[in-house]
Amino acid sequence: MAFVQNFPFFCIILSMFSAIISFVMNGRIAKYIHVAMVTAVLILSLATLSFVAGTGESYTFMMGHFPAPWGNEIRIGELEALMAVFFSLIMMLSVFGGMAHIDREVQDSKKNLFYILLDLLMASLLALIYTNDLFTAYVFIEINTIAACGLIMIKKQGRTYVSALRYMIMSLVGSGLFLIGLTLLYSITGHLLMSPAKEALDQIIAVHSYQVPLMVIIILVTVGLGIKSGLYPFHTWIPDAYGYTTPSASAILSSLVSKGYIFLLIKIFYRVLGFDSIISSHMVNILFAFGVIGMIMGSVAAIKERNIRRMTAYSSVAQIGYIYMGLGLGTTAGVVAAVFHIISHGVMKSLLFLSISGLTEVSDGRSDYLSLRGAGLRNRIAGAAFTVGSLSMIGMPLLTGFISKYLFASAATTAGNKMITAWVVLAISTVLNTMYFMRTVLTLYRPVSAEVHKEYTLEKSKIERAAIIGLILLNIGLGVASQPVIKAIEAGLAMFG
Amino acid sequence: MDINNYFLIFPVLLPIFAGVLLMFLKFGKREHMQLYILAILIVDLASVGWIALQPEDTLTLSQFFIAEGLHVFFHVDMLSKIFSVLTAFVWLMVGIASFEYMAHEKNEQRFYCFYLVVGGVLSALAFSGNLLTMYVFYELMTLTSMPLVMHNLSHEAIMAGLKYLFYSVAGAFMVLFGFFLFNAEGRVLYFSPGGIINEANPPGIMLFAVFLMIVGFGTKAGMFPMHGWLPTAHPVAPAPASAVLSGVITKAGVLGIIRSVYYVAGPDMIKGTWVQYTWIILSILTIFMGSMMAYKEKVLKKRLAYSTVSQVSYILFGLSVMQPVAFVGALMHVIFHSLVKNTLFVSAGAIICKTGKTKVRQLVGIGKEMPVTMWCFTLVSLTLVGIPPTSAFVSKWYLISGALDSGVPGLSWIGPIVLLISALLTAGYLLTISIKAFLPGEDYNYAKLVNHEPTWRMLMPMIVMTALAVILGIWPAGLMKIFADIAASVL
Amino acid sequence: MGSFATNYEEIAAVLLFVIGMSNLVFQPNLLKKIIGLDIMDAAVYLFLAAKGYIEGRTAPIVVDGILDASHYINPVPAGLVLTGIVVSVSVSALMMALTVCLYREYHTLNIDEIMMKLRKEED
Amino acid sequence: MSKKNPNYQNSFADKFTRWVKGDYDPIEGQMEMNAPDKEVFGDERIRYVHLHIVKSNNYSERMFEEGLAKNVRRFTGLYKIFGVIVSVFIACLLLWTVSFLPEFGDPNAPENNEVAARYIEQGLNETGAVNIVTGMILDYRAFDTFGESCVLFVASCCVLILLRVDKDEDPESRAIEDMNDRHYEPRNDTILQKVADFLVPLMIIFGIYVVLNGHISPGGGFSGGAIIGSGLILYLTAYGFEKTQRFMNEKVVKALTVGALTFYCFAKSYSFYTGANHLHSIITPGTPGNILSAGLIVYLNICVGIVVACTMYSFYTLFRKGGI
Repeated sequence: MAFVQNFPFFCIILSMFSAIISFVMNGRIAKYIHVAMVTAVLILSLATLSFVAGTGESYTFMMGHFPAPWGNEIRIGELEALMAVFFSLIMMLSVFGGMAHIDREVQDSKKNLFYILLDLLMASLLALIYTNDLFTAYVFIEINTIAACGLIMIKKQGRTYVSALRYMIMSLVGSGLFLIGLTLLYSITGHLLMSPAKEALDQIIAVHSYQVPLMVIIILVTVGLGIKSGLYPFHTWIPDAYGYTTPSASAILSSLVSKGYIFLLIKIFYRVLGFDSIISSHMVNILFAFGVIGMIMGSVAAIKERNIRRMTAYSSVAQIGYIYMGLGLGTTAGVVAAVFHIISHGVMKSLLFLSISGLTEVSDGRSDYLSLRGAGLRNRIAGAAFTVGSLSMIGMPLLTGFISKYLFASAATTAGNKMITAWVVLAISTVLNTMYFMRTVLTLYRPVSAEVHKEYTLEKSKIERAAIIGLILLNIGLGVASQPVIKAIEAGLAMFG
Repeated sequence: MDINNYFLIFPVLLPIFAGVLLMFLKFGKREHMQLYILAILIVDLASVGWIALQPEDTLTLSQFFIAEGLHVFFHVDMLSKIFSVLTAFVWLMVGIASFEYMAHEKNEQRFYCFYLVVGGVLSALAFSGNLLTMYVFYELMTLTSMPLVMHNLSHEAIMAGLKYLFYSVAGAFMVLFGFFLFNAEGRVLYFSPGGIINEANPPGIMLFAVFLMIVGFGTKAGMFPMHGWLPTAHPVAPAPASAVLSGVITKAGVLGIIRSVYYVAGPDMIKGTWVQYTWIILSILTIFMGSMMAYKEKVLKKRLAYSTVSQVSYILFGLSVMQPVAFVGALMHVIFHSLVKNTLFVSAGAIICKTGKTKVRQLVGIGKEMPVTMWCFTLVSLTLVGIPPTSAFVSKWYLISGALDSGVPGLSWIGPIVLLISALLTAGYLLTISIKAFLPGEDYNYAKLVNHEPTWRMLMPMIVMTALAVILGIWPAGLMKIFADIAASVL
Repeated sequence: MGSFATNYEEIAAVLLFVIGMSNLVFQPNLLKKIIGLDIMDAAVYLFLAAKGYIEGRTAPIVVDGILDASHYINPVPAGLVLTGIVVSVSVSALMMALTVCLYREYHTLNIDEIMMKLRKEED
Repeated sequence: MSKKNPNYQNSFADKFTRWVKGDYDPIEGQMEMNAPDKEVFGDERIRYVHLHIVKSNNYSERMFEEGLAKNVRRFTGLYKIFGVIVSVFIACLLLWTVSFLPEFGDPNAPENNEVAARYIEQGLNETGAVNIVTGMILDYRAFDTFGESCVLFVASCCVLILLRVDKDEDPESRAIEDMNDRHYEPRNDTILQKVADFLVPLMIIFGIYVVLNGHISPGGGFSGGAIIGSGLILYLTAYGFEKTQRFMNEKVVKALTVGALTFYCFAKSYSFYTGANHLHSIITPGTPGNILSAGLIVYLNICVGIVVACTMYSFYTLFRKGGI
């Protein structure tokens, strides 16, 4: 067993250990520990990715002395490694991009707790990516939920308490459904690890026994994870949760937390339930319908919204609709598009949230259109970042949003009767995106005379600017050279099967 | 793959980088910035000219893949040479003329950086060798030319810019639909003369795809259902912006239609189908409606905008009848109309920035105040109306004769009639201005006559373009030979 | 429909689960929400325990060295329950803390009133 | 001529002609940017914001409140019906499912498969734990258990964020906390103190017993830790904070938690690493039945017990006075 194959395990343990050790540190040291941890995780995941891409096949890693059906396991394939790289990268950039705000908005005595939450979030995301065991997935879903709730209410205002509470309620319902579905699955297969459970399920499907429980399990697991990731009818917590916390937290929440659940759902589809049974149970059509409705309704809500942060939050409702639409197409190309959109939406949305914080702080803290006039002229780099993010959202060529839209549309060409629907909805939602994002960009560049907002302090935090520029470059890079990423996604999905 | 092929992207990247650089540069004096821009534009024109002088079909650049199936592919053929040279030339001319005009506007530096970027994107559009590359740069052109429209960020300007943006995005998505419908049929859309599909009685879905592409590109060309942005965008945009908008950017839509119909779908596929008939009917409608609107319009620039709507539809009509002679006429009208309309807009800009008059009725006696400008105006108006032996006469002659023996039932007769009517209307709405301008009548008091003539920097481009329009009309043989070759290759 | 009559533990667990979940979602009172959450989790544990039980066998603790699978019940559900209990404890503690903070902020436990006050303070 | 009639303006014909002319189009209405046509600056802008955003007009506020209340009432009415429907639906779905599940107590149900069999048959030899459940959760499936103690840890972090009152917060809330504390803290309640004198040692000793025998008899780290924690809470209730904080203050809690978790982390990483790489592990099951047997399990139980006890105690103190 090559030493590189230990790296994913090292990543998980490292992030957990840094969380534990930060409990007795003060905020500054906790920050350094977190930064070092994320950097190490990034490097290790890159090494893992190159290793797995080199060997071209996935492998499982025993957590303990006992093999598959008895002991815990994690499974490493190319897609998992890619996701780990991407998650750690976005985590790093988001934390850098909001560093000054964290220092300002989080009490000094609670900074180390904030970074503990971030560390545990990283650990749970990695575990959700890598796990090969359904009950481990449940435990780390809970860690993820609680840490995300902590991130939401870190500012300690009434608003954030309420949004954290609503978030908790929705995601507790989601995890309850997921857990009961897990229990049913265990009671008909007798396995908790993914691969043996899949074998048992294949036998069950072969002999056509337990058809009703299987269908209900599919429904429960999908709905549970859908609720937790903010699929359309269950999206009500999203705008509050993303809209009022500190920028790094909203960037991480919108671009990582919900995506972790979606990735877990994809993994369960492929590795446990089997994509064919998902298709035969018509779950894909339901996902497709909800995704399509979400795309439209999210954009409509965003158009009605006058607060820029809530508007961006609503647009992530629409984007999650995109992802589920891609899943619902029921083809491999659709899943590839969905996974790529997970990545590109993470890149775009973290950029948007970080730049919004830079824009509001030069318009005396208000985030409504009237106050945001000319903010792009007052804080040039944030304005440029928001513009790039919006153009990418609209799907302007040479930016990453265009690639994912293109992938969705070309995946729809092979989706039979869903083709026309997918295209029409893509077009409509693109025009709607254009409406509200362009409107905002123009508002940002509306000139206002000097006597308004003459008293603002432009944060000259170098590290934030560096992170924002890095995200912009990431947008452009993914838009220009997305070939290797797509190849890696396809290879990883092939490894799933 | 020799080095010349990489030289192909030089005229694309140079203006784009120069424009982006201009965003960050600080110039002590305005003249320095103008020199910088002038140098860039001249180098751009020179490089495009060098490319145009290379032999046919030698320059190809196919290294770049954005993603799976997203192949950025540049290929130069005769059509792209013509469009790129036209673009670069007009860009240089209007750029020179705009120096004086923009001196009266705020943030001219921002204007010029977007101006340069759009120039580069347009030459990329001309060089693009497959539909996807074309779509990519078409979108880029829309988004980069929007700041030109709403340069002075007043409420109306922003509304106009948004309207322009939405119309163009909707059109671009129609094009993308057509593209994907072709993909669903399993076609790879690399341009080849005469079309890559080009089969008689194709499946209806592909006809629908072609129709979507026509309407989508027709948005930029101001074809009837999607023409709404033109009259809104032109009056609020600064004069140089509206000049290039109606002079060149509408022609980008025409180029798109030529590419998608004659180089992708193939004329044989469309000839005699409902697509062709609808297209002809739409273009005829646009011609007539545009001239009527222009005739009724009171604001000068809006009148010019409506005239653009109708004149560009001449071109679309010539393309839609699928007949070599008409095709030649259409291409010639592209050149002529571009020159003429740029001159008209530049002179209108001169009038606006010198006297501040925008309404038509204010222009009484303006000919006495700025004679050279108005002489150019009058000459190009005559040209556009099509008085023999001027240029538009030649193109319209070709259009009409081509339409007549195209043999499209019914429409082959209605079209020419509408063309003639619209020519009369053109005379009505353009020449009246000149007449009023030069013969103000007795009650005009010559006492308070002041000379508002702009300086040579604004006059020189006008004169050059006017002379070119007239000369090309008198000796069109060289151009015509080239166009005839293209027509022979595609039809 | 064979095992509907015999699976009364599972039936009770399912009913409790639904009761708890509807309390968690639809109760306006925060404390009752938390109670519903606990009921929901307890129902899942009851379900697991019922899954683990096997007729006429003893708890999985080795007595006088009998190492025969036919002598003990299934230990896996018991372990899952042990793990799950701690999760639910932490979650309900967190919800309690949120409730306390909200009460300090708005002096009410009714989520609707809290939302009303919130909308008023943001408009 | 239809222009005669007075409401020709934005009649359909007018709209159509204006659309054809291009100076009207349907989506333009959507493009308003929530901003007045003319710029408003300075005091004027302040007033604008005041009118349009603050909305501090008394009458309008009252109306707003009433309307909101009506909305909420109507909404809750619908919400109740909706809730009942959804719950009934889920209940029927799950009951329908249950009726298809294997029978209760069926020895050859799918879940009683080789996995459970091996846990029972090999568990004693492989882990050395007489209590098979403990052996399973702390050796076979130890990763879950580690994650679960991390759940406890992150929950306590969140509660700390929410409830701990800090020096850098405003003093009056601090004062309020102390006042509440004095108000709720029973000073020198004799009965309570006597009972506590009697009970607390018993509880703590029993908790330690349960922790230490986690792998031999029923029990384990979590139950024992909970017992110890409740003992501490009883002591605190009886004797107040001054006495308790002599041996159980924030430093101690933090040190214990971090120490326990760190040991847990390192021990488990060692066994995971050796197990995954098929290296020889120095941890031996030992002789089953002894206290010091079953390899790491007893130490892990101790760690878990410490963590749980500290967490329970700190939950109590945080809820009570906002500080450990």
